[in-house]
This record gives sequence, C-alpha cells and structure tokens, in this order.
Amino acid sequence: MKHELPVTARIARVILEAEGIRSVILPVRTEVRPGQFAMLWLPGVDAKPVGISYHTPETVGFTVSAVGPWSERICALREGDLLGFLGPYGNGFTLRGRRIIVIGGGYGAASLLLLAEEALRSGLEITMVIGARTERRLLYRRRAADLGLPAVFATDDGSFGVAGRTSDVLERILVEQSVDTVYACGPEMMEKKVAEICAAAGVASQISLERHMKCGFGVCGACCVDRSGARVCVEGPVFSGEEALRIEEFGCYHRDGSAAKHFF
Amino acid sequence: MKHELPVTARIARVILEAEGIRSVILPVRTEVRPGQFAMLWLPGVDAKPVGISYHTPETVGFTVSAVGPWSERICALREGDLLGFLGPYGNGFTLRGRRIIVIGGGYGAASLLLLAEEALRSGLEITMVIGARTERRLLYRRRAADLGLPAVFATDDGSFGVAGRTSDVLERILVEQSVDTVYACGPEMMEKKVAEICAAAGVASQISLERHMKCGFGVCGACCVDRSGARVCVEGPVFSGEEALRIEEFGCYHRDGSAAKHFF
Amino acid sequence: MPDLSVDLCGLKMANPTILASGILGISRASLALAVRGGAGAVTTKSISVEPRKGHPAPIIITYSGGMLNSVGYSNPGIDNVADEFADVRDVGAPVIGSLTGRDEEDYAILAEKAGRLGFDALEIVLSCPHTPGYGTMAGLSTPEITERITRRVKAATSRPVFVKLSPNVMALTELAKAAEAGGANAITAVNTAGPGMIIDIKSRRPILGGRIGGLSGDALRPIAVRCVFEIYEAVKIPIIGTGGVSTGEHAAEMLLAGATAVGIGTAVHDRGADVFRKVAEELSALMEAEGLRSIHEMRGGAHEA
Amino acid sequence: MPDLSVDLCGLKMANPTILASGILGISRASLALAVRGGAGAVTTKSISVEPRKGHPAPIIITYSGGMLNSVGYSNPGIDNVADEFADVRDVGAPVIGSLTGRDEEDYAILAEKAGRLGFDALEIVLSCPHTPGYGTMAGLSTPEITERITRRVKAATSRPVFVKLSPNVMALTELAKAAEAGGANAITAVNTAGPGMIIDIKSRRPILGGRIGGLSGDALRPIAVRCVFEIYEAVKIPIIGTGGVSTGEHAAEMLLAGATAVGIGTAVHDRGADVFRKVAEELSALMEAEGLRSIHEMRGGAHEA
Ligand SMILES: Cc1cc2nc3c(=O)[nH]c(=O)nc-3n(C[C@H](O)[C@H](O)[C@H](O)COP(=O)(O)OP(=O)(O)OC[C@H]3O[C@@H](n4cnc5c(N)ncnc54)[C@H](O)[C@@H]3O)c2cc1C
Ligand SMILES: Cc1cc2nc3c(=O)[nH]c(=O)nc-3n(C[C@H](O)[C@H](O)[C@H](O)COP(=O)(O)OP(=O)(O)OC[C@H]3O[C@@H](n4cnc5c(N)ncnc54)[C@H](O)[C@@H]3O)c2cc1C
Ligand SMILES: Cc1cc2nc3c(=O)[nH]c(=O)nc-3n(C[C@H](O)[C@H](O)[C@H](O)COP(=O)(O)O)c2cc1C
Ligand SMILES: Cc1cc2nc3c(=O)[nH]c(=O)nc-3n(C[C@H](O)[C@H](O)[C@H](O)COP(=O)(O)O)c2cc1C
Ligand code: FES
Ligand code: FES
Repeated sequence: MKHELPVTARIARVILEAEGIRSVILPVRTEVRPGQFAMLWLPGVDAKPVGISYHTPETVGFTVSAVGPWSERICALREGDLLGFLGPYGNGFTLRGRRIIVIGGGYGAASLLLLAEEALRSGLEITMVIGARTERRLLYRRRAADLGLPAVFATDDGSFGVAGRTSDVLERILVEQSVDTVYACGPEMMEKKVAEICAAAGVASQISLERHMKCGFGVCGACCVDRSGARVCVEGPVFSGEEALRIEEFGCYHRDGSAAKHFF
Repeated sequence: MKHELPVTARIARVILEAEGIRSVILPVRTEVRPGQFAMLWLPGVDAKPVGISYHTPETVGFTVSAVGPWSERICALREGDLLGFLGPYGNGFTLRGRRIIVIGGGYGAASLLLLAEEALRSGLEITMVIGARTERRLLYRRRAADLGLPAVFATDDGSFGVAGRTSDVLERILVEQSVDTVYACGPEMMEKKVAEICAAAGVASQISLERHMKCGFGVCGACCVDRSGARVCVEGPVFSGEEALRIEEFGCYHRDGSAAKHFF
Repeated sequence: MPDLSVDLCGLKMANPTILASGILGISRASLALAVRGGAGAVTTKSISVEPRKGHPAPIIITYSGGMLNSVGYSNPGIDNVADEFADVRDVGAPVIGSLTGRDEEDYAILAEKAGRLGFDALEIVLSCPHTPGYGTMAGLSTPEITERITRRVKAATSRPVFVKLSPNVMALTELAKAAEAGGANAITAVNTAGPGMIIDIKSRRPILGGRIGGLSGDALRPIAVRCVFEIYEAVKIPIIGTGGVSTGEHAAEMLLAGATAVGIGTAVHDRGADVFRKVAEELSALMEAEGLRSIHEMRGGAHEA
Repeated sequence: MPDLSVDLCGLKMANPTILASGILGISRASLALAVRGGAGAVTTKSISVEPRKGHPAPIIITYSGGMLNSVGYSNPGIDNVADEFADVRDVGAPVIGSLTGRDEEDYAILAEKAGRLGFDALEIVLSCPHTPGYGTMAGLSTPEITERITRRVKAATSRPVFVKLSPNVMALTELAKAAEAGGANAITAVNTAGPGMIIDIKSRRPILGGRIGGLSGDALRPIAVRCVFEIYEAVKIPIIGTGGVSTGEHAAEMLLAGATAVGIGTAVHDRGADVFRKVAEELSALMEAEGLRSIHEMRGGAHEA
C-alpha cells in the first residue's frame, strides 16, 4: 500500500521572523506545491499541521507562531535539534491569471510565501498584503524585500504600514486595479471577509482553511466540514472562495480534538 | 514486499501424452524461460513442482506423470476443472553454442520441450533424445514430429526406437558429431551418467535436478543440496554438469518431505 | 448486473460495504461523505460516556505492511453527540452508532442514550487493543463479560446490536458464541490487531503519540479472514467482515469466508473516500465473470466440502 | 567501521543477525548457506521428538502485507537429526538448535538429546500459532508452563537456553518473566502472528494446505517491535528481536526497542540468502552516519526518557 513514515532530521537553521514567530529549516529533499502543509512532528511530543513556508531543492522550512504548549516548544528549538514531519499534504494553490493579490494575516502569510515566489518566477504581477496586530508581529518584511516582492503591510494598531485590516486594503486595491485572483490565508473571519469582498467584486479567490487536524491525510475525519464532509486536509486546505462560502461552518464554528464545536 | 498468490483458472485443454502421462493447458498469460517449473496447485489438495512444458502468449501447460496420489488426481482432471499454480520459478536453461543435444527420460522430456522450441526458433542444430521404459510411456512423439524436431527415441525394452538407454545414445552421438552443449532432464542416475559422459568428452552440459520442494522460492530449505546448501528451486533447477558433479548428494541420495535422506 | 444488495438485520444496504468505525465518522457530514463515496452503510466513530481527547499525534501512521493507529477514542462524549447525530437518518444509508465503554455500566448508559438518537443499529466495541481502560486492555474480552454486556445493551435498546470483536484473543469463537447467547444480532469481526510500535531511528522515539497502535489494512486482512471463517462455523448470526478490505477481490474473500457485509476503513487512505463504490463495482465485475447473480451465492462459499 | 559484533550468552557473533528457525535450516548445508550469506548465527528448523511430515503445499504464501506459513513442523525427528547436525560446529557461525514439543516431557527428551549434538545454544519454541498440539494451540503459553518447561530444559542441558515467545498472547511480559525465572538465558521474540487465512476466490479454497498459517514479514514487524519493547522493560536477559526485519533500518529499530540480536526469516524471500550481509552492511552504514561506534550504543535506546 501507499505509505510513509515521518522524515526526521537535524534543524539546519532557525530564523527569528517576528515576536514569537520562528522558522525552522530542515535539510530534507521533498516536492512541495505552494499552499501545502505538513504534520510537523516533535518526536515524543506531538505533531501538528503547519504550512510550508520555505523550499529549495535541498531544504524545506516551516514558520511557527508560539500560541500554545506545542508551538512554544517548536519555537524554542535550536540548530542541530531533531525535528520530523509527515507530508507534504493537501491540494495547494493554483496560479490563475496575470494579476494576483496575496493576502496573509498573522502566520497565515507563511503558506503564501512560496506562492508569491512562484508567481514572481512566472512573471505574474503580484501584490502581497501582509497583516498583523502590531509591528513586532509582522512577518517577512526582510524576505519580501529580498525577493523584490511588492508588498503592503497593515497593522491593527497602525504601528507599521497601513493602519487597519488587510481586508480593507484589499477593498481599496480592488477599486483601483483590475485583479484576476486573490489568495488568502489568515484568521478565519478575515478569510471570510476576503471571500465575500471578492464574490461581490466578481474576482476569483482561493482561500486556505484551517481545521483541527489529527492525521493530515484524510482518514480520521477530524477536519471534515459541514455539511459537505469535505476533508480540509485532502480536498483542501485551499478552496475557491465560492466553495468556502458554501461551507456551512466557514467563519462560524470549528471542531476541536474531541470533535466538539467551538464558535468563532 | 515482492509477493504473489496462486493464479487459478479453468483447464482449457487436456492432452493424453502417453500411458499415465497427461498435459493440462491453462489460459493464463505468464512469462516463462525454458527449464523453469511451477508449483502446480490442486485447490484444497496439494501443490507440487512440475516443469513447464507448453507455453504460448495466452497459455501455459504442464505434463504430469501419474506416480502417486496427487499426480493421479491431476491426470484425472478434465477441461473446465479449476487448477492453480505459483511461479514460474527457478533459473531455467541457457542456450549456448550452435549444436546441441537435448536428452529427456520419462516426464523429464517435459522441461526440455520449450528449450527445443526456442533452439529451433534460434536456428540451432538440435537433436532431441527421448527415452522411456516402453513405447506406451514415450512422450511427445507427435509433438516432436509437428515441430520438425530431429528426435531419437529410445526404450528400455526396445519396443520403439533404439533399444537401450538415452545415455548410450548420447555416447554414440558424441563419438560421431561435435556438440556444443548437452541438456538433460530425467531420472537422476541417467542425469549423472550424462554429466559424466560430457565431462569425460569435454562437452558442456546443463542438468535439471529434482529435489523435494515445498515452497519453490527459496525459503523452506527442503531442496537444499549437500554440501553447498544451494537451493535447487532458486539456484537451480538447472546446474552445469560440473556444478552438478560437485553436489555431494547428486546421484547418491535425496531428502523427503520431513528432510529424511533416501538413497537412490 | 449482479444484485449486491444486502439486508443486514433489517438494515437495507445497496451493497455490502460499510464504513468501519473510527475512519471519518466523527460528524454527520463525514458519514455523508462516505455515503456519497458509495458506502452501503456507515458507522460512527466510537462514542464513550465522557468526552475523550485522545492521544497526541501522530495518531495514524502507514508503513509497508499497513496502518497503525492510536487515536485513543477521541470523541465529545455521548451527551454531546445528540446534536451531531440528530438528523443522521437522512445521510442516505443506514447508520450504525458505535459505542465504547469501560464496563457494563458504561454500556448500559450508552445504549440507552444512543438508542434515542437516529441510529439504525448499535455496535458495541469490546475489542480496542491499545487504549487502557477499554476493550481488551480492560479485560472485556472474556466470554462471560461479553455475554453480560451484550444482554444489558439488548435490554436497553430496541435497535439491532452488533458486537465487535478483537482478533487478538485466543478464545475468539467462544466470544462470538457468548455474544450470540447474549442476544447480539451480528458480529463485527474484527478490530485492529497487535498492538504494534514503529520507532523512528533518528530520534529513537516511538512514532505514534500513544506509542503503540492497532494494526489494520493489508497486515490485518488474512487474520480477519481467518477470524470470519472461524466465527462463521461457530454462530448463526451474520458477520460484518472487517480488516484490510480494499478491493472487490478482498470483499469476495470476506464473503466466501462467511461475511454478510464487509467493513472498510484503512482503504480510505489508499483509494479515497469513494473506495466503497470502487469495491462494490469490482465485486460486481468479478461476480459477473463467475456467472453469479446475487451475493448470497458467495456467503460462506469457502466452507463447502 | 562501527563494531557490529555481539556476544549473545557466550555465542560470539560477527554481527547481530541470526537466521530464524524454519527458514532454510533443515540441514547442515542449508545453515552453511545462511552463514555464507553473512548470518552472525543460525537456527535450525524446529526439531520434534517424532518425525513430522508437515502440511500439504502451499506451505508458504506471500501477499502484499507479508508472508503466511503453515509448514507444520516437518522434520525427521530428534533421533534422525544426529547425523545431520553432527559436524555442525564447522559451519562458520554459532548454531542454535530449535526444539518443539507437545509437553514438558517432550522438551526434556529433546533437550537431553539435542544437548549431545554440536549446538551452541538451544531454543525452545512455546509459541507456534498454527499447529495443533504445539505451541499456543497446546496451551503452552501460560506463565506456569513456560517456567516449568524452561526449568526442565535448563536441567537437561548445559547449553544456553533461549525461549521463543508468541506475539499472540495478552500476558506477554508475564511469559517473559516466567522464562527468566525458569532460568532462560535469552528470549526470542517473536514467533509468527495470527494465524491468518487467504482464500482463492476462484476455487473458493483457503490457499495454504494447512488452511491457516502464521503471519511474518512486514505485517509482523510493528507487533514484534512492540513485543521486544515491552519485554525489555520486564526482564534483564537479552532478547533476540525477530519479526519482519529486512533492512538495516529495521534491525536498528529492533535494537533500539531493546534487542541484543536480530532474527531474520521472511526477508530471505525478498532479499535472498545473503540478506544477513545486506542488513549488517546497512546497519553499519547508518551507525556510521549517526556517529555510533558499537551496537551497544543502540540497545534499548528507545527507552531513554
Ligand atoms: C492547514 C494548517 C496550516 C497551519 N499552518 C500553520 C503555520 O504555518 N504556522 C503556525 O504557526 N500554525 C499553523 N497552523 C496552526 C497550528 O497547527 C496550531 O497553531 C498549532 O497546532 C497550535 O498548537 P499548540 O499546542 O501550540 O497550541 P494549542 O494550545 O494546542 O492550540 C492553540 C490553537 O491552535 C489550534 N490547534 C491546536 N491543535 C491543532 C491541530 N492539531 N490542528 C489544527 N489546529 C490546531 C486551535 O485552534 C487551538 O485553539 C496551521 C493549521 C492548519 C490546519
Ligand atoms: C523441479 C521439478 C520439476 C518436476 N517436473 C515434473 C514434471 O514436469 N512432470 C511430472 O510429472 N513430475 C515432475 N516433477 C515431480 C513431481 O513433483 C512429482 O512426481 C510429484 O510431486 C509426485 O506427487 P504424488 O503425490 O503424485 O506422488 P508421491 O507418492 O507423493 O511421490 C512420488 C515421488 O514423487 C516425488 N515427490 C513427491 N512430492 C514431491 C515434491 N513436493 N517435490 C519433489 N518431488 C516430490 C518423490 O520422489 C516421490 O518419491 C518435478 C519435480 C521437480 C522437483
Ligand atoms: C484510524 C482508525 C481509527 C479507528 N477507530 C476505531 C474506533 O473508534 N472504534 C472501533 O470500533 N474501531 C476503530 N478502528 C478499527 C476499524 O473500525 C476496523 O475494525 C479496523 O481498522 C480494520 O479494518 P480496516 O483494515 O479496513 O481498517 C479504527 C481503525 C483505524 C484505522
Ligand atoms: C516458512 C517459515 C517457517 C517457520 N518455521 C518455524 C519453526 O519451525 N520454528 C519456529 O520457532 N519458528 C518458525 N518460524 C517463525 C520464524 O522463526 C520467525 O519467528 C518469524 O517468521 C518472524 O520473523 P520474520 O518475519 O523475519 O520471518 C517460521 C517462519 C516461516 C516464515
Ligand atoms: S486530519 Fe484526518 S481527515 Fe483530515
Ligand atoms: S523448495 Fe523451499 S527452498 Fe527450495
């Protein structure tokens, strides 16, 4: 049967991306499509879904925001420490059109960076919108500059870039320019807003969803959404804006590890 | 892992080859090298090693001599009955040189027929020597004629063809002609004789050995010969004359299903 | 077209495939996904009295021989599933509610509460091999306890009751007979084998968060077929043959061994959530090739002299 | 080059691989074949008191998950192997004589007679899952009987005694402790799992001549690793980890679980009679990559906190 066990390797590099947000780079060769994730495994502790944010022929990297016990331990790892992963999993984004906008909120920007790189390589016109609560939490300022990526930054408290929400930035851009596709990954309420804005503007969108994941490959059912039952780990995590808006629970509730519902 | 289960099919044809000797043809596609055998499986009863004697792209066939409970049941099968097999197994013969002699005693001729066919197709000069106790037990008279195969028949009681042993026929031929390789399959004492005659005459020979076989693919150890431990089912059943003569038990003893020795 | 329909203790199934417990099945929507994938019936993830978080991940790993899982019965508890499975009757196929308890008392409570939901049948799991306090690890695999629990559950519900057995017990046929004696309407055979462990050699850690996990898939199939074969000769009630089925040929093997219906779990990984339709179609094709018109002509076929 | 040598109860092995019982091993020559293939030690096919013919064929089948066998302990009986294994000392590696009996009495006779042959150690098999009258089917898998038989065998021979256990028992660690209490010098873990059955769907017959067979290879590996892991925490004597090992990685997994040496059987099918050399070389390469110098640095590594 089709099978795989985690690949474990010693961390080659740790990057401090922002306050409480770090990237870890593993010296492992693997094929990745932008928007895919992996089950990042801290041996003996736990494995959790994390988007793939760095990729070269020889390496693969992840950007983790310390929000709880597991992610804090990941963010405390050092070069040389062992870390494993299963995957890559999920469908990933599809590049469509000539002019695209890529919107990331919080660590959601992570999943979008590889997409932005690919879009640049393919010569697309791209604008990246990256949002965070405050300047110290903003991701990838350096990396966007290094890539020569046209980027707009937005902070809730106005401490850097535009003051306000990324969705407001999006609305403004859509008024000024004609755009083919909008890609979004971030807090679900922001994603819902983006999907609605795009739907209203008649612009295609691709939204990367998060749901509680236990296996990552379509067996455990933890990530199935109401009412279609679509598995975010297999049929997603990327859904078209229309698909996302048809998901009953989108922007409304999600399930935890024991399948109990929590409302946003 | 590498694996296989028996292929079961309905017998497409039964051929009465000689007294107590029948061939069964199965409509199964498989690749075969001349000299290979299969574990022929009578479902619910037993599986035993049998040489492959017929082969077309769509069929595979076996020639069985009724010598005991299992082979009698095989010989009683009719068209449409179910029969299975595992394999083909073993190394098979290798065609070497321009002029070859193929010597089969009893049902041993079965394993040689595909070799003879291949030799004919390759334009080699071939003489087939087929021996049996008596005319009624002689195999493949029709088939040899149909193939246009130059054949010498020998019977112990002189009831057909040359009176005497196939090894005597071989000795005579080797005196008259120059021969590149001699192939033999039949009673072990005959095989030993052939190997010795060839060794003495400086002619290469390939001998197909029989040992008690339980698995057919190198695991159970039933067919290991002294003292090398070579598995007749994997490293054989075909050995060069020199290899065969180095096998301590060749022409001397063999083991039964419980690994007890029996002397010839 | 051969007739694949099955009547399993009153459950009308379009084909003999059943989504096994613990694969998808955590919500009404995930059951519906399997129904859209062709399942003849579906089973919920096992429900316990209290909510359970389950083990840390990885909870499921696949390797060359099959799958290991140590999900650890994560579920929101019987009182919280009422909502989830309230409108379960309209998923499009019969729904079997799977129940897992620590003792007789648990099962009585579960059966009583689950009996009020929309399930067409209840399956009681006396056989989890890797969760302390449950199944074989709680000593639930003796004939006496099996009969006692089955009887209690039967008394607490009017639904058909299926008893799910472990392949890891010597006294398998005794357990099946005990379940039958206790009033079980069918036997589900089998739960996962082992348990097993896989160690990551770089980090030197067991990979599963729960360290050990139950074995399913290819590795389990011959064991499951043997169990079904033995149980078929021991009891008269129908058997749901479960373990490693991923093709029509495997399903045929289970039916010939004596199964009335065929559970499928692990194969969702290899062949997708529509594995049920694929298996049913393959089964239909091979029945046609053999000139069989109904799957009743296969059941127990390997037992004929 | 890392040091792979092992001293197993006085048996000096060049590497930790051991030919498992029942694969080749029916004659001196077939043991020599495995030694030429790189085995650090070799085990004979199990020897019983009376000659045994075994089951009709197929006796061994392979399928996607591993191997099933129902050889049925075919062997010429203890009195007829004296000849066969008389000059066994010169095969080039330590030889373990495997003994299988129906009861305590059988084992006493076997140990006494086998002790006079050239074996470096004796292995007693209390764990065959598929031969009526032997192993688990004869109820030999209780702690009491295990301890009793081990004691009798120890009294009858001066050779180291290895006790081979079944993965199919709930009380595995109890059995290991009982063997240790009875004086066993090592535990061989494990014998085959299951048993299992595979049915040919055309003929509707179980394929194995003995109908059911023990499961080995890939399917068994995680179960075997779990057993070794558990036994390592229960006893102090060394463990021969056996089950599904076919690569250096698998061998490393066994060592990390707690094995001192590693039995290999089924992998002879996939990787040839020189699988032992291949496994040892792969193990050596991965130890080098991890900077390990001796295999003692691996043993039990998965147990560290
Ligand atoms: C497809 C996908 C991609 C993701 N990509 C990233 C990423 O690139 N960077 C990043 O930092 N985080 C990412 N996450 C979220 C990440 O999985 C959680 O932040 C992490 O699991 C938190 O674990 P914890 O133990 O530290 O916190 P906890 O205290 O356990 O949980 C904090 C929050 O994280 C979420 N969470 C916890 N466990 C899981 C789980 N198994 N699956 C999904 N969500 C969970 C819950 O919403 C919870 O409220 C992604 C999640 C998904 C589903
Ligand atoms: C490589 C090989 C190729 C063979 N090819 C043919 C063939 O083309 N046609 C043919 O008729 N026979 C062939 N045989 C022999 C055939 O396997 C036996 O004749 C058959 O097994 C007899 O079974 P039985 O039950 O009828 O007789 P039994 O009464 O069981 O045995 C009769 C004799 O057959 C031999 N035999 C029995 N079982 C086996 C076994 N498992 N393996 C090997 N020998 C056995 C023994 O020498 C025995 O004395 C071949 C054997 C081998 C090893
Ligand atoms: C991921 C996973 C979770 C499972 N959870 C449960 C469960 O909650 N309750 C249960 O009775 N069986 C559970 N099982 C066992 C399956 O229902 C089934 O009996 C077993 O896996 C064999 O079938 P398969 O080989 O088709 O998967 C689980 C199996 C898997 C693979
Ligand atoms: C064909 C075959 C025959 C076996 N015969 C015996 C036997 O006679 N005695 C025994 O103790 N174990 C026997 N076993 C079990 C093996 O020794 C071993 O414990 C088991 O197969 C697991 O190891 P593996 O997966 O490497 O084969 C046999 C296994 C196979 C595959
Ligand atoms: S995480 Fe298991 S099905 Fe998606
Ligand atoms: S027949 Fe089993 S090894 Fe040759």
